[in-house]
Formats: sequence, structure tokens, C-alpha cells
Amino acid sequence: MSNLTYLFIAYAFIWTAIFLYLLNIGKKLSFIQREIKLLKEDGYKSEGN
Amino acid sequence: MTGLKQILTIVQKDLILEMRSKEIIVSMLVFSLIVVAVFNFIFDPGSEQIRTTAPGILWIAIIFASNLGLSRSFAREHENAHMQGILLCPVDRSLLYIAKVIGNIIFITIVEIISLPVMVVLFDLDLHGVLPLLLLVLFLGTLGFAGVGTLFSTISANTKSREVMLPILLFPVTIPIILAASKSTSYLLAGRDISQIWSWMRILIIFDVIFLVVCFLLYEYVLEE
Amino acid sequence: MDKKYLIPILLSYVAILAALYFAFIYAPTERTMGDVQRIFYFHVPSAWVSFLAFFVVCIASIAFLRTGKESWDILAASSAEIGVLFITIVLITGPMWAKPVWNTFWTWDARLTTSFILWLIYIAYLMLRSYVHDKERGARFAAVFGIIGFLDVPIVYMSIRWWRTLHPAPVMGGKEGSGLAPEMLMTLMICLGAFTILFATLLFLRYKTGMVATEFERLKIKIHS
Amino acid sequence: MIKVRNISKSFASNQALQDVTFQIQKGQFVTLLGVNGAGKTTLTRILATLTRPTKGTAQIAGHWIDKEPIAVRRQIGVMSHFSFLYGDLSAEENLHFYGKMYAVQNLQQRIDELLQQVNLQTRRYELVQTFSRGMQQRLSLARAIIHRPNILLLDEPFAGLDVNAHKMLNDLLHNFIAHDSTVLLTTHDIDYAVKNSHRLIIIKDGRVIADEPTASITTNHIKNLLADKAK
Repeated sequence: MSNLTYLFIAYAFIWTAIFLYLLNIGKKLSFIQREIKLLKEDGYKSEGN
Repeated sequence: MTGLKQILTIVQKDLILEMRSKEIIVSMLVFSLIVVAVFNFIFDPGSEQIRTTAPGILWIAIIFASNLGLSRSFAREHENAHMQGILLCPVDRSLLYIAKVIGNIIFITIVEIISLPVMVVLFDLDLHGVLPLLLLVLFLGTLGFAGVGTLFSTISANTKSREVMLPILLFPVTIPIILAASKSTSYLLAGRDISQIWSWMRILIIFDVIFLVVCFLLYEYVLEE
Repeated sequence: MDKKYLIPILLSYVAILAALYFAFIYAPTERTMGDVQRIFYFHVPSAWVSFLAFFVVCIASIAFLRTGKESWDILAASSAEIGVLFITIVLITGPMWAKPVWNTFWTWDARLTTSFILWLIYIAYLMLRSYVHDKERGARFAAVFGIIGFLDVPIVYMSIRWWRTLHPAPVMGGKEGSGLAPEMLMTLMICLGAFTILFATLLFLRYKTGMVATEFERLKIKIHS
Repeated sequence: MIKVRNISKSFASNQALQDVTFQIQKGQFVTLLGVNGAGKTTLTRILATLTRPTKGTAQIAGHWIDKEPIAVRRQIGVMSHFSFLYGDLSAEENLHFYGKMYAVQNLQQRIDELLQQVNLQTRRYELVQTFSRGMQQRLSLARAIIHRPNILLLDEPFAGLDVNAHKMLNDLLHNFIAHDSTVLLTTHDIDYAVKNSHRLIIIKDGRVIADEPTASITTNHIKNLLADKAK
């Protein structure tokens, strides 16, 4: 029984860690993409004016 | 030939500066003695335990004191952009590395020469017949540690919170050197067979050569601004 | 989401599902260790991926010092981050496996100790990256440290192994790979493949993010000036 | 004497220099003008072989900065707002150290001569940390020319000096500049630049925006060039 608990903890840790890391990258990426979009809109606006 | 003269000029300058301020050697020395004293309190005085751990304590004192000295010696070059002044001179970047390593080895060696007798007295060590080899081991360990330390302290001098950064960079990387040096020392003091001692010293020499060559080759990259 | 991101993500998703199938269903239960041995199928690939990641750091660092191109620097930084992630997994799953089998969380055996020191070295690497004033100089510092850190891997491993062979160490259940049943070996290979694909995907995503971030900074400055 | 060819310096989002090209003839006194962060200091550092350009190269007294940096360093004297002097060494010891690094012949004689010229012979045995900023910069000038360079790179040498010290250093500087020495000065002091140099190179956001003889440009024009943000 305790044998399986260790197995479970190990696997839970592996996937949580990788998932959190992916989430972190995704967050960063979407943040930057949003900012770039805003920046581009700003840029066009000021050019238009 | 001019290269050799330039190395000597830099080393001489560093020694004169240290003789004036004494800040590096004195702080290193006091620190190493404190480490020795603290360990003396942790273990029971005069017990067998302390004699077997003495080589480890010696190396802990040396590497912690060296760490302190290394970070000071580059902070000093940093203060008035002295490093830039030297970099403007017609001197090869890798010669600068050699000069700095020599300077740091001299500082550390002075501290070792003073703190070793203190340890011998405090820990009641028997150096009879092993002193020449022990000095060689001390030199080899210092060579490797100062070789890597010179490179890393140039790096850490240019970072935020440099006093913290140096040991974080330096200690994990130099674990093989510390291990080989302290093992050689403890075998030596335990009166082990010369072949066993030599097996560790050989490793220490190999590590020294590898680290020094790599650091020598990489040094110019950390100097460029 | 962009197509170029979707394909590698799907690919590693499938690979990991396959790896899970093999590790939990296809592979037979180990006779003496029981089901907990299944940690092995993800523990070893994690170790492999972290070594691979640090190798990439080293190569990218050399390339950066030679060319000065920031893309190499971003690649090195990305790979180091992922390497730290996987070496952390190794350090957590190792004791999870060791405790039920050898009844101890930690042994100072060569592989475990080397992983621990590697973890320290690359944590230092990431710290160094975030502690610099000047971006370009900092990138150069990181590259130098990345190269030395990787060259240190075999040195650390050799020194620890030499150190441990001279001491009684717990027997580690034979060499990996030697006593494995063919199904287990097959599973291990599949898992190694799956983790390599996962590594490539993570590296690709992280690298792209880094590149986009720099591009964004450049754009911002251009627009504001 | 100095040929700068298409030098660019950039890293990540920071574009310090962009395609800078100019030439300086022997004997010219040229000033690089620009606001802080325009890239002047970066350019001086590249020419002094302290840092490498991302693109392009330069030739100084016939030596390429990337291929023969040591030969370049022998030809140039560099002075900046840092004195590069050691506070714990005396004036003489500082010169002695740098003189030996440059392998200067008859060093003692050269040191005597320089200390005389920068008017510090009475304080030669005193530690530099006791010197005023003006005295330190004078000694720094002696340090920069100890190996008799034909080319001087001066990066804001007057920063932090009071009026008297400024005048004194300026007089000394002009004494040293023989008719055939080439000077590249970096400053944001427009009046000084106009008064002293033959030619002005104005740098903005890492680009050369004007390169003209001092005689053909007015102070107001320079101010406009530096201030104008839209262009």
C-alpha cells in the first residue's frame, strides 16, 4: 500500500511540475502577444493621426 | 618577455596595495581562525573525533576565507574602474588571468601558513614527516580553488549583491577540488599508505589542470565590456 | 493558437500517453521491488533529459561566445530552465523510489550526488542570469558559467564515485539495464523517446517565448523613440 | 589616423550604435557630441578595444581593432571621468605601474618629466586618495600619455571638475597636444566643443546625424539638432 503511495506521489509531482511550467510559458507568451497587439494598434493610430 | 614582466608588475602592484591596506589578508585570517575556533566548540576538545575531522575543518576554513578574500580583491579593482585602466594597457587578456591567479594564491597561501600552526596546536596534530607533502597538497588545492575563484570573482564583481553570488557560483563547481584536497589531507594526517594518498593527489592534479586550462581560455570573455 | 505550436504539443501529448501505457500496463511488475519500480520509467528519462538540456546549454553558450548572437543566449537560458525542472524531478522521484526499496530517502551514491550538485550549479546559473546589470555582459557571464558547469559534470561524477568506492555504500540493486527483462527495456526506451520529444517541445516553446519577448522589447523602444 | 567603418552595436532590445562611419585625419581635434545615452561612450570603448562591435570595424593608426587590439592599445591614450588611479598608491607609484605595463623606456626620467608638467612634483610621494578631483584628473592625464601616444581618446575628462581645475586641465591638455596628435573627445558640453575642436560629429540614438567642421556650424544649430525629437 505505502509502496503505491510513493509511486503516486512521484508521478503526481512529475506531472504537476511539467504542467505548471507549461502554464507559466503559456502565460508569458499570451501576455506578450496581447501587449504586441496593443502596441501595434497604438502604432497605427499615431501614424493615422 | 614583456608578458612576463607585465604579470610581475600586476602581482607586485597587488602586493603593495595589500601591504598598505591589509584588508584582504587580515579579514581572511581572522575569518579562518574563527572557523577553526567555532569547530573546536562544536566537537569535544581533545577528543579523537576532532582529530579525524581536522582536515575537513582546515579546508572549510581555507575555502570560506578564500571566498571572502576573492570577492574583496575584485571589488577593489572595481571601485575606480581600475580594471578598465589595466585593460587599456597593451597586455594580453589571458596574462591578466595568470597575474590575478598568482596574486590570489599568494594571499591565500599567507593565510594558510599562519593558520596551519594554529590548527596544529589547537587540534594536537602530528605533522612529523608529512609536512612537505601536506604543503604540496595545500598548494594544489589552493591552485585549483583560486584558479576557478579568480574567474568567478570577476563575474560576481559585476553582478548585484556580489558577496552572495560568489560562493553560490564557486562552491558547487569546485566540489571535486575540495573533495580531492580534503581527502588527500585526511589520508596524509591519518598516516595512510603513500599509494592511497597519491591516488587522491593525482586526481587533484588532473582537476587542477582541467580547471585552469578552461578558465584561462574563457577569461577574456568575462573581461570584455 | 498558432499551428507551429500545436503540432509539437500534440506530438508530445501522444508520446507521453504511449509512455504511460507502456510504463503502467505493458511493463510487467518487478518481482522484488513491486509496482514502485515503475517510477524508474520516468525517473531515468528525466535524468537523461536534464543531461541533454545541460548539454544544449553548453553548446549554445559556446555558440554565443563565438557569434555574439542573442538567439543563442535565449536558447541557453531556455534549456537551463528546463534542465533545472527535470533535475528537480529526478531529485524528488529518486527518494520516492529509494525509500520503499532501500528504506532510506537518500544515499550519497555517485549518480544521486552528482544530480544534486548539478541542481546546485544550474540554480546558480539561473540566479546569475537574473543578477546582472548589463544584459550583454550578463549573457557572456552566463555562457562562461554554462560551459564550466557542464564540463564539471563528468569531473563531479568521477570524484564522487572515487570517494564512494572507498566507503561502504548500500548495494544499489545491480546496474540499470543489465538485469532488465526485455519488456522493461522496451518500456524504458519508449519512455526515453517520449521524454526527449517532450523536452524538444518545451525547449521550442520556451525559446519562442524568449524570442518574442526580445522582439517585443525592441518594438516598444522603437515606438517610444 | 582613425577610420570607423559601419560600426553597429546592439544587444537584445538595446541598439547602442547604428552604422557609424567616419574618418579622422592626423592632427585633427574632433569632438563627439551627444546627450547621455546617445552611444558616445560605447563608441569610445569600442575604439579603445574594451568592447567589440556587433558589426563593422575600425582602424587606428593602421591597426584593426579586432585583429590587433594590443597594437591599437599601444597607439592610444585614454582618459575618462574615471581616473583609473589607485588611491592606495602614490602619484609616482601609479605612473610607475602604468609605465611598466606599457614598457616605457627610461621610465624614471619620463615620470619626473610628466610630474613636472602636470605640476604635481611636490606631491609625488603622497597617496592619490589624498588628492583633489582636479589633481587626480591631472595625474590621470599624465597616466594616459605616459607611453607618448599619437592618438588621444578623451571620454568626458572634465566631468566633476570645478572652474579652476577645468581650466588647468584644459591648458595642460593643449600643451600636450602637439600639432600632429589626433584627438577624439567625447562630451555633452557644446561650448567647449565649439571652442576647441576642428570638427564636430553629432551622435543621436546611436546614429551620426551631423559631421561638420566647427567653423560651419553654429551653437544654436547644434542645440536644435540635439533637442529635436521628432526627426
